[in-house]
Amino acid sequence: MSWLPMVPFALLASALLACAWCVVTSDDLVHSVLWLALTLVVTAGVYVQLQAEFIAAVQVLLYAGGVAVLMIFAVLLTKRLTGERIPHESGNRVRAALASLSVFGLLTAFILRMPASYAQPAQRSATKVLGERFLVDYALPFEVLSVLLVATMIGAIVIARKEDA
Amino acid sequence: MKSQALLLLVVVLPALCAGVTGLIPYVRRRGMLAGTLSSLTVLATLVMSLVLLGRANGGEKVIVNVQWMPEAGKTLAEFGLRLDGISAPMLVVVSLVAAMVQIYSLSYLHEEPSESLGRYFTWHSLFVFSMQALVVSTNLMQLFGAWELVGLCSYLLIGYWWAKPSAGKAAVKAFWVNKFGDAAFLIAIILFHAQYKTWDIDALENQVRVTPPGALVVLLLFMGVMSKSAQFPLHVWLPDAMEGPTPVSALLHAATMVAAGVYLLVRFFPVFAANADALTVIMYIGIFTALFAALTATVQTDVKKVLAYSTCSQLGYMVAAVGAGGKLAAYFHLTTHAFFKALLFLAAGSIIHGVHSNELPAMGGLWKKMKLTTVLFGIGVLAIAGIPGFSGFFSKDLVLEQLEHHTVVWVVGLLTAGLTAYYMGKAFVLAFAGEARSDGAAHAHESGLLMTGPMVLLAVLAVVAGFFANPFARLTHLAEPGFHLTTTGILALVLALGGLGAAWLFHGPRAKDPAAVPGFLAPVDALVKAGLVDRFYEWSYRVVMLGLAKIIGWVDRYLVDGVMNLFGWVALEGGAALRVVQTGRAPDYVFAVVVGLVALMAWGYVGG
Amino acid sequence: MHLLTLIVLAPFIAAMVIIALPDRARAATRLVAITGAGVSLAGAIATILQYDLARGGLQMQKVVPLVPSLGISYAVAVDGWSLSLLLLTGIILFAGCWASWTVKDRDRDFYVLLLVLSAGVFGVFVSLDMFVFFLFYEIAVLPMYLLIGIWGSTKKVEIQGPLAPFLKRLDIGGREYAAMKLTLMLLMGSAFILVGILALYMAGGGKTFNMELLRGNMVMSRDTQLWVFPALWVGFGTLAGLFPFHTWSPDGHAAAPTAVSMLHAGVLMKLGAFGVIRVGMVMLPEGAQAWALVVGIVASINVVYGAFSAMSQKDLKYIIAYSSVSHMGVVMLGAATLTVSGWNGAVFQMFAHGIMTGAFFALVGLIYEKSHTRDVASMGGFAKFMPGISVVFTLGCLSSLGLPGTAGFVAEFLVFLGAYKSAHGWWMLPGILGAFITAIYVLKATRQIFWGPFPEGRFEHLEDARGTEWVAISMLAVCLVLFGFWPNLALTGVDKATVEYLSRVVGTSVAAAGPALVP
Amino acid sequence: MVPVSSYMLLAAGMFSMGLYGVLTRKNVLGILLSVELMANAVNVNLVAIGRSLGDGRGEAFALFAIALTVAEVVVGLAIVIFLHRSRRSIDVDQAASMHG
Repeated sequence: MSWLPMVPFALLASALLACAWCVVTSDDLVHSVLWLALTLVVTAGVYVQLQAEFIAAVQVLLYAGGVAVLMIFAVLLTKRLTGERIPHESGNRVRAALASLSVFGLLTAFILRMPASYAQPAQRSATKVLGERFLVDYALPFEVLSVLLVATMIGAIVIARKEDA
Repeated sequence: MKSQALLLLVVVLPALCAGVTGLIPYVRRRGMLAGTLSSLTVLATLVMSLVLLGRANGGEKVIVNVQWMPEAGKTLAEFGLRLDGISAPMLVVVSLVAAMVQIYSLSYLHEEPSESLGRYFTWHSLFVFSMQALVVSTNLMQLFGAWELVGLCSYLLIGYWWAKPSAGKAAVKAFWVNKFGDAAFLIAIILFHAQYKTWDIDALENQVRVTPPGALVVLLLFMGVMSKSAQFPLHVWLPDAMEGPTPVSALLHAATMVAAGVYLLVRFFPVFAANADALTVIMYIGIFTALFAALTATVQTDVKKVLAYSTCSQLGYMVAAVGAGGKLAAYFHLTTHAFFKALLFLAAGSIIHGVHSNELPAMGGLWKKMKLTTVLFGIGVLAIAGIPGFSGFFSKDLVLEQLEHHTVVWVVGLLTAGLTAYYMGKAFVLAFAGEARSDGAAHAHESGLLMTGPMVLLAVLAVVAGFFANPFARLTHLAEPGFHLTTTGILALVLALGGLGAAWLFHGPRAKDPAAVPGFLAPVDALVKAGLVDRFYEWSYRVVMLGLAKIIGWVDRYLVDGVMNLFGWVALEGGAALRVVQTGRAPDYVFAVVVGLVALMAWGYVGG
Repeated sequence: MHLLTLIVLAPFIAAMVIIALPDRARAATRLVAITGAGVSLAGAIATILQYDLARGGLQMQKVVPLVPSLGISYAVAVDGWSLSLLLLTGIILFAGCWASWTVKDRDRDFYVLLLVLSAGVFGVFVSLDMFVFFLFYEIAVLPMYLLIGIWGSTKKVEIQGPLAPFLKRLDIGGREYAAMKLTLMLLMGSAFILVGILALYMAGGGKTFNMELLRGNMVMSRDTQLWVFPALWVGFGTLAGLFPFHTWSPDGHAAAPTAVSMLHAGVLMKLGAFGVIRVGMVMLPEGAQAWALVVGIVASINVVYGAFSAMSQKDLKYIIAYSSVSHMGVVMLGAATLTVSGWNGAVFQMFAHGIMTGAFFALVGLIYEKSHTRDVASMGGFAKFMPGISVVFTLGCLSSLGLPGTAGFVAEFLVFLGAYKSAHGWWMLPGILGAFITAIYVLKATRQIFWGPFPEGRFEHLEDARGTEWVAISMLAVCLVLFGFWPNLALTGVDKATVEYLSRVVGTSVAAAGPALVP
Repeated sequence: MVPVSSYMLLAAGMFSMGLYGVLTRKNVLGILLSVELMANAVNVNLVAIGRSLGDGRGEAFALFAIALTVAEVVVGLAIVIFLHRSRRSIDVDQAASMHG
């Protein structure tokens, strides 16, 4: 019954791709952002299936929650200010389709040439392993990352701040 | 004190003095202080040199060497001190004349600004250092180093009055000509090392006996001598060098520096003697220079120019003597010449100081105003003319005797002796006899004690030095002179008297126009005025060197660099053509990236 | 702290400190820069004192792996050559910091770039790892673009000649042009170098970039060496002013500000020559031997051609720049001889010429600052108001024409001696001819500038060097004389390294037979 | 079991769609959304391969990537706001000042 585990995956995957498609084609930016949020949530589902629960949680909380909300804000803010909707540029569609299709084709070719491998069943809690990784091997990058995030926040504030404020 | 230490002090003390007078502003700005310091130093050097001369006379020989440059862990070049019979007399000559000249300068240049005087004495000390380092050299390499340094001092001192364009030109010309000769010298040094692996005097002497050097090497070495000792055709810088202050001409361009070439010939005589052909060439060049310079001197009107060409001519004698194998004669003549020529220059300086002019036709009747100077100059003239009893008689006779075996050279030598007496007599008569021919001459005055004192000492030496021929020969181990009156001596004496007589006849008070060039010398006058040698150098500098420079400069700017710039132009134009591709829109750039990515992936897929 | 690392880092740290300084801290900026340079100079001297001359070879080695999988490591050490070159860089950097005292606009940025550049130079001289070597090399070369482009001077050149219609657009003589030309040509050189270095790396099996380790396991056929060597020669040679790729040098040096010219002509050009010998010749013995004739001929052209070009110039900076091209030719000539004297001379010439040309550019900067002209023909009688400058300038000229008693003589003499003893003895002649032509043009220039009557009224406020201006030029002048009379200070170490490296190139030991002289 | 290659195919698809979006969107925000999509695809890859290796390295990297993406979004949005304020538009075609 080797095909049985494929079923939930196939469902998730098709949902994911459909959402992604809507993200890039939706006319209304607000819709796009919502579709993106959905995409991210479905991706979290994929992570769960991969037994990477911690990442799934982060994905939902940080990404789908934080980022999507931020995006919505931005979209609404700019829309309110300009009051116009920027249309797609249709002239580039063929070119874009060709480019992305050829990238996809080549990636697929590479992937299919790979030897088959499977996700290993979790012997220990994947989250525990992850924690060890972070606090032992990657302690320094982890700390650097936090510095980076602070810098990003300060930078963002500086950039977006009103000149006279 | 030990001889090594003394020897070191003789060399180093003047250098230290130069450092003090040159680098300490307090001393440099007080010219008289610097001059006193410098004179005292060189007097100390003189005393030490005399002590060393005494020790060398007692048979002491000192050789010390330290490494100067390494090669492959061994010594390539050395710096050393050498005291023997050859270097000791030269040490004394150099420090003696230098001391006299420096003391003389204190008075002669007392009107100069203090600052410049500090510079003057610094260069003087530097010169004494370089010259002593040259004299005590243990090897060819060190000798070359010091050789170029004395050339530098000559350049600096000729250019002492740098604001005068003619002085600047003369200084630079002296340096260029010397550098030309030194380039040949340098090649010779390299060839010597390639052949013998050594530059040491003793080692070279031993080796050339086994394998004599080629004529080319010896003549290249001789070219260095030619430029330094003003041998034809590299003599052109010496007359111009008279642009420097007169004491400088006395020390550098008469007594010591120009004699360095002859010193080299004597010092390395075995090397030159090892190639007979080269030696013959050297003799002919020497005697030609002697005649040529003497002839030129006969038509000069500038007293310093007369003396300069006379120096040239006397150096020609010395070189010819070496060429004929008479190294002792050359060296002895060098010594006596140093005394009487320095004396002549200093006396000439005294005249110039009194008259404020170099021109002989503007003088006359100075006997009444400057009696002491007249006597001193007269002693110099008699010495250089070779009148018995004066030092020049002995040394010149030795030289001429050496030439006896080469008839033509001998005849030319005798002729030159007559000419020498003539032009020196002419200069003497024009300056001192008759009536004053200008205001300057009418208001001339005798010089002070600081100037006459050194001259008197030199005059004494110019008289008595000749009697030391035999001790000199014993000291230097060159050869026994066996002095005796020969046919050559009598002939030379007759010619000299004839020359003096002719001078009195044509230029004495009785002559119609004392300053005019007598008829038989008219062709010489015309040739000298044409200045062919100088014009040749002028041509080779202006046309050949500057022309080549211009061509190469043009080629570099417009062809070599032009091609480089053409690439730049192509890039600019090409860039302008490609500019349309750059739309500035982010999606276009992303697309370009994707195209590249796809291409890379495709290549990776096919290749991998 | 490891001494060599300290030398490399000191200027870099100084640069970082200067960045952190407030904008108007003029004195502090200079103080920090001079301290940084001083630490490096002191470090260089300390290195010389610590180096065991009797033992020779590579000493004070330190290896820190950076990318072990590619064999890249921070590997530094000194040998007898790098001792002198470190000292040279230290002296020139220190003098250059003093000579830049009067830089006015954006002086902080200027000092930062200058110091970073110097850190790169120090790095090159001590690096054993070719990757790091190349990295430092680029660090040393690239800031030049900004230094010339921002602080340089512009002097338009009239364009004539066959290519004029094409060249009109290029703004020849402008500082942007000079900066661009210099950078592009040197980068072209870098491309060649990179190819050469990668070829060496691959020949060593791709295991290490360390030159000492590579020597043991490198297998490169003669045919490969025959094309790798010219790549390195042209690549490094471009920086050393190799004909016909020297044309960046006159324009670049003329446009660059004083301290930059000093560092560039004084030190950076030596990087090129050092690279040719240390990487090109020592790593590729067969290539070096096969190409020696060509290298020597091109070097001979450099010497004579550079000298004649210098003679034809009217702008003082161009004269000095072309004389650098000529003198670097002497270095390459010495390298091509493949003899002990020649190599000793080449390395010593790097040192001597570095000091000399550093002094020259410092002096030219001073003269220009006071007289506002670089046109030699319009000058005259300057000795009246600048006696000190005129003496040091003359001293530089004397070293340039190879007068004994100055460092220039020792170097040129050794090269000429080596040239005669090499397989092609006639190489000596262009060398000596070059020295003679040098005598002609430097003395002509000296006479024109300093001697003769002073043109009254044309120059106002002409004055001698004062205060801080003295530091740079007097330091360099002392070095010129000191190393001229006592060349063994540097030459003993140089000789030691030469014997070792040259033995590798010629395949047999070149050390003299018999007991070695204890220095 | 689901083979890793399936996840990678899924990621490839998502990535290509994101790319399509980047190339077609005129709106800066739209481009940002598409870039997010691409980043997400990369994360899927990281986690999937990380799981197949089983030592937690892939997941760690994915987490880093997420954090970095967040930072990127923040800065990107700030730029959008700034752009909008200074030019009154967020049309990339009007932000073509890179054109020399």
